[in-house]
Amino acid sequence: MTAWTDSAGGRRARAILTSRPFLTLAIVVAVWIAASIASRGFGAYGHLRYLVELGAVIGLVAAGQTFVVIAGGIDLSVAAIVTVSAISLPLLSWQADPTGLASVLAVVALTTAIGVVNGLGVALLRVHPMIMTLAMATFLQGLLIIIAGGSAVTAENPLVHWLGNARPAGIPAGILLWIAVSVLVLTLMHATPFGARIFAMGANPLAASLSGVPIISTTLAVYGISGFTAGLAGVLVLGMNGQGYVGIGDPYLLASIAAVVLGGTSILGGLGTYAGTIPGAILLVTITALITVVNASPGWRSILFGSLILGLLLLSGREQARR
Amino acid sequence: MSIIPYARADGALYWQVQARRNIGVRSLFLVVLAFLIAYAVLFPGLFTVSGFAKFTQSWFPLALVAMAQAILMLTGGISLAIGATVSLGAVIAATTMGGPLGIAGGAAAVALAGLGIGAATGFIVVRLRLPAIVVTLAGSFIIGGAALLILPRPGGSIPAWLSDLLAGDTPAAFVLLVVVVLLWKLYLATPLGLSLYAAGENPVGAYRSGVPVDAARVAAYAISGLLSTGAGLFVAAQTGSGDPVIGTAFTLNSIAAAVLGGIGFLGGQGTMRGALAGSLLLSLMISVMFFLGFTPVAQYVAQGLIIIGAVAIPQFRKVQQ
Amino acid sequence: SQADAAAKCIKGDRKAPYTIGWANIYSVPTWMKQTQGTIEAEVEALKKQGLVDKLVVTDAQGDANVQIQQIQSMIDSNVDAIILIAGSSTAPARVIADACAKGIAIINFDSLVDTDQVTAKVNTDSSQWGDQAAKFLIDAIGGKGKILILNGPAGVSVSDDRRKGADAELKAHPDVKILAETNTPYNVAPAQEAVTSLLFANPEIDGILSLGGALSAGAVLALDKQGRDQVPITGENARQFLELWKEKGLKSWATMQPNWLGAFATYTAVQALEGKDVPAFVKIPLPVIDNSNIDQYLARAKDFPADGYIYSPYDEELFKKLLAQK
Amino acid sequence: MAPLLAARGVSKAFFGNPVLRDVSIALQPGRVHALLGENGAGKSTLINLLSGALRPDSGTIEVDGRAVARMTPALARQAGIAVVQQELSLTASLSIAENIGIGAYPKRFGLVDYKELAARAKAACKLVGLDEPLSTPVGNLSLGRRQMVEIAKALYRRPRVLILDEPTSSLSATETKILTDLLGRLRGEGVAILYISHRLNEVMALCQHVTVLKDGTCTADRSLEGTDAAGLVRLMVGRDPGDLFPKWQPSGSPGAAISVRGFSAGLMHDVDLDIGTGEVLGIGGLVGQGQEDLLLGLYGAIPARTVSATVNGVSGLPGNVPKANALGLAYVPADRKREGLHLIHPIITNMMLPSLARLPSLKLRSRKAERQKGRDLAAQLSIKGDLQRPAQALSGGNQQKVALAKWMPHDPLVLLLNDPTRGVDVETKREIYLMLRAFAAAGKAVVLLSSDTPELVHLCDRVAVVREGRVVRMIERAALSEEAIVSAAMGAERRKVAA
Ligand SMILES: Nc1ncnc2c1ncn2[C@@H]1O[C@H](COP(=O)(O)OP(=O)(O)OP(=O)(O)O)[C@@H](O)[C@H]1O
Ligand SMILES: Nc1ncnc2c1ncn2[C@@H]1O[C@H](COP(=O)(O)OP(=O)(O)OP(=O)(O)O)[C@@H](O)[C@H]1O
Ligand SMILES: [Mg+2]
Ligand SMILES: [Mg+2]
Repeated sequence: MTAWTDSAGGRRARAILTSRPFLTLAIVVAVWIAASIASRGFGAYGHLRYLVELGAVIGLVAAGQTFVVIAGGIDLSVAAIVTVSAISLPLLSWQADPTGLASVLAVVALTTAIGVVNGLGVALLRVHPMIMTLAMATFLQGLLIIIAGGSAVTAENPLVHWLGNARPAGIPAGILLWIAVSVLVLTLMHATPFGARIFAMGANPLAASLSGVPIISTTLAVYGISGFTAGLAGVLVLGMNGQGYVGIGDPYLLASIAAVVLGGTSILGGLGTYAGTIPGAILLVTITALITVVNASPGWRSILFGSLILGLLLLSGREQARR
Repeated sequence: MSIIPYARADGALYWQVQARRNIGVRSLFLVVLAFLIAYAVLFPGLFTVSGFAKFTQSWFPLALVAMAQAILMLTGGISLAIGATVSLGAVIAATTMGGPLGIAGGAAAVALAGLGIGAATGFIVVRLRLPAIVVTLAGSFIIGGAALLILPRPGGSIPAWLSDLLAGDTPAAFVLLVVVVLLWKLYLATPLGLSLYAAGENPVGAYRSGVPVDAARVAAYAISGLLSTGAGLFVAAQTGSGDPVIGTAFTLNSIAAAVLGGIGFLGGQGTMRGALAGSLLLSLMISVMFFLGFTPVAQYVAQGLIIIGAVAIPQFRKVQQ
Repeated sequence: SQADAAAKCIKGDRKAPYTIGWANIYSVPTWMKQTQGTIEAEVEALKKQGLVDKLVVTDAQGDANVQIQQIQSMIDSNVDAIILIAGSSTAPARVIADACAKGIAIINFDSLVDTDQVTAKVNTDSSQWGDQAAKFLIDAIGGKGKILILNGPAGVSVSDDRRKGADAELKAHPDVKILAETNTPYNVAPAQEAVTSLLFANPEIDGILSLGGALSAGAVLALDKQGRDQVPITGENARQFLELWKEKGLKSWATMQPNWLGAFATYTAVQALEGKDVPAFVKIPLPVIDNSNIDQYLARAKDFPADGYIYSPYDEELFKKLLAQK
Repeated sequence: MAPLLAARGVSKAFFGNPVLRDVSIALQPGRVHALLGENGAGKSTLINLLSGALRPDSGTIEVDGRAVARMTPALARQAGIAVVQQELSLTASLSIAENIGIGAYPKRFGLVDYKELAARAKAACKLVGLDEPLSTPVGNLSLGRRQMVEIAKALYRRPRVLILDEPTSSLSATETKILTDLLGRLRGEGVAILYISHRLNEVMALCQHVTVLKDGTCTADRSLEGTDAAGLVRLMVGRDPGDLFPKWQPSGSPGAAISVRGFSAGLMHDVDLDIGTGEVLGIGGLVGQGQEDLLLGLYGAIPARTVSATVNGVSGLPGNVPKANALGLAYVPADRKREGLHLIHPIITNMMLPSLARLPSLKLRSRKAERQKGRDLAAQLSIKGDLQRPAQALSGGNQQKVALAKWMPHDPLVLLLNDPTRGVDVETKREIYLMLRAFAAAGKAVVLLSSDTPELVHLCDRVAVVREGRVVRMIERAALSEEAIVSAAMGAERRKVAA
């Protein structure tokens, strides 16, 4: 009963300290400290900064994925959307646009539209999200055959280059972008009626619909957001690598799902927060980097990677019981 | 308790229940049938023994992994490690069967590995209450890593006569599939097997009714592992060798087949016959599109449309009714 | 006459114009797309000569099992020749043997299958690739120093062969210390990520042995972004890498898996069907790009996709010469 | 004689909140034992302890006078204890027979003996009047039928002890009759029965002994002889009860809230209906005749057609839920767990959802205002405890209150209610009734679909009786009686006319 009598502030502090996002963050910090002791260079500021920058790509993809998963779906087309974004940006370049902003907007509008089509399939055709987005990924592969290599022009987009390489005030632009998106996403998720509808839809779509949640438009919005953030991630990854290529998005499908779940969002929908996905994304790139510097055969490295994820999941990943 | 009268036994119940289960997948059956007919028209050689044999051989491993995925999804689980487990089964088969263990020993090793991995995964997911999707994602790296340790590059061998037996010009794969399906029906007729549905859909209620919920779920993972390494063994026989990454694509395909077949994600929804039909559709689609002369771009687009269509059309029919 | 044709699998019962099947493993990557371009061009040329009437293309979407099924469909539809990039070095062996038994000409190129039941295999020598790359690098760092090795994906024969090919040279130079090795897909992003982490873990690096694809571009970008001096590096003919090479003024060496292997395989298939004897293995000499001829390649860069490969020029004369070698 | 099943001094707390404190209960053979208490008093928790679904923190469970160290559901079954939960333990995709036998299948060579199962399940079904084919998936059944399957499932186990948790709350009058007869016979066979219900007349008719829980402690354990309904309520709430039903007063004001002609939706077809402002319109009839579709169709939750329609002055049906809400319609579903609530979400989130669904998507929320509103609503409907807890931690009755409360900030003009007092204790029922009358008196409309006929009689201005998808009779206040409703529902008059 003591919990009731605590001050509101104390209760709040305790709630934060025992929350999944905080736990995931604590694990990240612990892994960083342990790894820096083992390998001096790992803990260098530059390296940690690089890890966070890499985490930004996963984090962006996982932002949309978090929305979709909380809304009770899943988006298996994010990898293909990242690739489409990175590949088609050079195709959508205009001479008249010296900043490159117009092309970026055009590409992101395209990927958002792709997401909305996913939403249409899920909401109107009532195709299961996994099937709809898998089919969308297949469509996009066909699209890529047509557009890939279509442009002989390297991506010389100033904005994209800036995003991938600039460090205003010593902070990589990609991280700044991620911070901005995170603030927006967290606000949208937890401080707007739209966010409340998504949680309701994910926890119990029937009850949500009977409570007046507009299921169709909310679904469209959710998948649209996922297309949007995956498109942004594509732009960022294009900037970081200087060149898009087919397959550039591939690593981000499972990574985005893993980041979401490691961050404590329930894969069954209705519960979770992007605040957990953020450390989840950083955790994933951290583990990957850790594995890279370990000298072992590919088989052992793979085993080590899997075991680490499993171990960390044990620390943070209990599913809440339902029903 | 004499007031509870004892009605005359009615032997038809089992078959009535079985017939009921077709209802949800009828339209998928129709779609599959249409593709089968199209295939037979495009390729009359299907009706020769070897034509039929080859056709079932390409379907068989996908059918097995679809079952492996479906049984998990029925309990409310899922596995992203199916592909890696198939690979592991293949490399174990290819490294043991030609050696001192022999065919029987190799097959036993494959089966044990499948059961063991499945049971371990099941234990972790069920008893430690961790989300299956990430546990099996981690598992896919561990299992895939083990496959790489056993066979760092494609190689190994399967005795030629076994390859010819399983994947030659006889419909052995079809016979095997029938056997597997019969075994599944048998399992589903045991109390533990039938508990799958209850454990998946309403675990709390099932537990209160005295159902061994955890045991049913762990058993499902073990069986799933067995089916996956079994598929690996078959792939090894079909190809005459082992490849440590041969199974990768089976993970997503198994999910696609199961969901296409009407298996739901929340557990307890769907039937194995649906999952099998889903896998058959995926397999048929490839051949039919080939004979229709589709270019790769058209193949991708058509494949997406067929998958969506097979799921959406029944929905439309439902709405219209 | 055709009846006693020497080439394997050829029975001499097939008449021009031929139907050619291309069993591709995955048609989306740019390398594949470029390769398909050379095949289509070759088919056009052969059509004009009345030798080919149709090209059937399949895409296994990266799945070796699907590729087997598609080759089976090609057999079922009785194509005259199959040209093949294998999704696994072992898996398609049996279905290929079936095709061979049916008298279908089979030309396997790029990713090869461990079987002799094919009309011909066409490829560069992966082992030689590794060997030459190692030689260059060891030379470039003066026979001693600390290096990183970047490999393609694990469990795949090509990357394994290239790595093994480098072994002899590396063993012969005990002063060359291998700091770390990685296995990643042949792509820029994963290579850049891995190399960046390795750079922080290993402050001193003298050279990078990069064994193919776009791995080298990733490594160069990683060095550049971390403000480190570029070091000698090996690579492949990816346009991005060649451009970075020039831009950063690298001392480098690259070879290639020429995309015209596809055209050549098509040509070879038709030659075999026409009753010509073709060697069981056509070894394509590795074209070398180094600081002496890099400009020639870059001069043609605009004809190639930005994320593609700048391959060496080819013509029918070259093909004839290759087929004539024993 | 030793009781067949007993709890001795059991206590149970959830996350430090005590739910049961030192409670004892003894079930004797041949006796129907009532367990009464307000919503959240701990009744379900107690039966969960008795049946092994939960383990007590202290105290013991005894079977035949012997303490059982670790009771589990499987052990309980072996001891002949069967529990009827509220359609909670069924699996929708399995057939009736498979559901009935689950956890206790007859076996032959290790396989389920379907022949034997069919025989035994059929026998159990017959007892409860279930005549659907045994192979029917339970998912295809209505709530009431599912409840009957649940009862059949308990009987199948040939119990010595039968525990029923609110078995009648979703049953029709006929089904309730079948059940009460059945329990009488079982009692005659020496079965010990524990019966939980909020319907006191049922308890009076059926039970011999009563245990009353209040806030987790036992406040009475005595014979029912010589007690009347008012006495029971006194035992439960600790003071003299008011009348359950508020005194009816006319409140109808001229004007139509909803008016439809030729309305069809789901099972309902060709219905003409006027719902006046200021009235409580009852919807009666046997379960499953299409009443629910009438509500859902008006609410825009299922497709509906009309020849003409006016809803709160706007012509045409709303067509979808957000539009219906905008027109001032609100709907409280019958199945609160599946359709009404987000069980995993905090109570306050549940309460705020309809309001949030209405606000512009990107307007910033004020958590403070929401908390205030939540506290007000909780006070208004006496929902106790921390509003940040998930709704699934509430007892069934309190969940029902939340399902109703969430519409209040909306200030709806028309309340469409689908069996809103199911599983609700008498005191709360009374509060709800008062609320509904006050609501009507304020010039708004209430459509009350109810399986509880007395409720319809005492509360409504008019009752529309539905049979086979049509409104077969509109009974005005003056003619309103239980007999009138039942006979219209059964189609008695038509037969009379025909004869
Ligand atoms: N698993 C649980 N976790 C937390 N609290 C619980 C849990 N189960 C029950 N409670 C709480 O215990 C109290 C008693 O619940 P219980 O279900 O036993 O009440 P009840 O008497 O059956 O009520 P009703 O008449 O509404 O069915 C309630 O306040 C409920 O919120
Ligand atoms: N996961 C859970 N978390 C918290 N409480 C739970 C949970 N599951 C069940 N409960 C509690 O267990 C008790 C028994 O569940 P049950 O659904 O039988 O409730 P009930 O009070 O009988 O409701 P109803 O009257 O609708 O049947 C309820 O009080 C419910 O609050
Ligand atoms: Mg209760
Ligand atoms: Mg209750």
